[in-house]
Amino acid sequence: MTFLHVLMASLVVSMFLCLYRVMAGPTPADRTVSVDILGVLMVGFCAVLTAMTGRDVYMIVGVSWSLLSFVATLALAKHLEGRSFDD
Amino acid sequence: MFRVIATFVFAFLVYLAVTWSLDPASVLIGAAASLAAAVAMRPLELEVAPLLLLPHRLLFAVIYVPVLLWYVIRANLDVAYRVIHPKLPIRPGIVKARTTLKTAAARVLLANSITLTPGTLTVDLVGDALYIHRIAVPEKEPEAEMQRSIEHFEGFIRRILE
Amino acid sequence: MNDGPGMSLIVRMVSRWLLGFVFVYGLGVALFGHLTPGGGFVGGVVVACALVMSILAFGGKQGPGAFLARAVTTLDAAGALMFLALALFGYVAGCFFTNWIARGEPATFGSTWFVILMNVAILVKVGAGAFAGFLAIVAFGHILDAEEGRP
Amino acid sequence: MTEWTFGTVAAAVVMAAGALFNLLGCIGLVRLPDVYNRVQASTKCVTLGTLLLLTGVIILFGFGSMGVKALVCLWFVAMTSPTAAHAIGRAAHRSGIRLWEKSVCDEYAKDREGAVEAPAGSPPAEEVAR
Repeated sequence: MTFLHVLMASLVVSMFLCLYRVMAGPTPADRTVSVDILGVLMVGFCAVLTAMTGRDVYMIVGVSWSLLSFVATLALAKHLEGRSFDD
Repeated sequence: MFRVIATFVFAFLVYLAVTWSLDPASVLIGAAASLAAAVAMRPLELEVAPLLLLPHRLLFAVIYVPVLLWYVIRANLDVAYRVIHPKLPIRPGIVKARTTLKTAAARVLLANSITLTPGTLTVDLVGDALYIHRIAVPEKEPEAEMQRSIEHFEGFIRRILE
Repeated sequence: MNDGPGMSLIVRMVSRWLLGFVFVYGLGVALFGHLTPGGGFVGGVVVACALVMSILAFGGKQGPGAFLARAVTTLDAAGALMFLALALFGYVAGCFFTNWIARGEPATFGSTWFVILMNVAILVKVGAGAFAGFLAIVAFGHILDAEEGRP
Repeated sequence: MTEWTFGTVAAAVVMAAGALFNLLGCIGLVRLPDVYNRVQASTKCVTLGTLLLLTGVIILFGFGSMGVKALVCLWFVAMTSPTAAHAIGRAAHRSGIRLWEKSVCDEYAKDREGAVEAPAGSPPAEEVAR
């Protein structure tokens, strides 16, 4: 049980709070927000894993994840607006 | 032409940062790929990129980062206080503000800076009007107060991107 | 107030700033697949991601995504054929999938050009394939709209 | 992070602040009343928290192969996160989700009234608003 384990635990708690909003969100927009925030939290998780292991595996995962999360949010927002994807 | 060169420089820097290797073969392939990306991006009108290669604009961009960071940290402490306060002292609403910046890139940078700072979120950007959602609209003169806080950023952004 | 095709001005401008870097990043991840994590598949997904972002932000009629949307089946086939050709050339040196290009010094970029070329082939194949999947979803949505009489 | 030098202590403080901001942002996501306020709190706090975590990685390892990758990651997150928040807010407003009933003013709806009809395919406002 080190300092970094405590950081990881707090991040996991944050993720569960996000998941609560995904399940309970009254509107579709709430769910979209939570999914976006979940993606950014994963990038922070990758940073903690980098500090823990000292390997640059996780930084590449983090950049790719932030990109995928951004594109997913754009697609969900466009769908929410009621337009087709190639409009 | 300047646009292509500037985009090439930035893309090549990103390639070198990601690969972190000075092997001649890898550097050659990266240069070719960056050039291809820069030429392919030409119709997209990246008028910002050449401006960022000028030294005084780069200097202001470097100064802008800590200033923005200071505002962001203040914003976060404010929002965090409102979130953990048991009574939720919020007073939300969407206000309108006008910007004097001319180019689209500068306006977009202003909108993104606003989104990151004190209790404000840019909902839309139409012409020179910014529609800003605030978590706590002040009791009196909401528009004038918003206008004043925008002007702090406008000075910097004008020197960076216009 | 719906200003032209695509999404709002902010999204279009930020996509413009990011697109070129994302392409180069995907290529870098794929090229160094034999030394670092990543490889052809991850690079291909990142490139497909950039193309999808272009279509989402600028609409289906302009931007780099729209150009490549017409060539996507060709690129998909080209990636698969390049992979197969690299594998078949192994017969020159003995058997299927043999490294027929000379090996270099270990732990440098040029240690195995065979794997690097393989990764590039996978990048083209996966990038075009994932992008084609997205285009199929868009087309399917239009077909459903036409069947149910929505505009 | 086994031995405690000046660098590791600084990195630990920065990363702890980052994790704290992440937690506060997610508490805001659960507690606040409507979509726009949730976007506000969560985007700001979680973005700053993630940026601080990545800064901690840079402090810990210096500008080597890892620190530069963390810098690229930091730039990406700082660029994409506000844009995604803006896209969600705009789409939510256009799909007809109302502001919280205790909100003070809504200039955007006032200016949009009559300017454009509701986008095709979106459900009417009463159906979506809670």
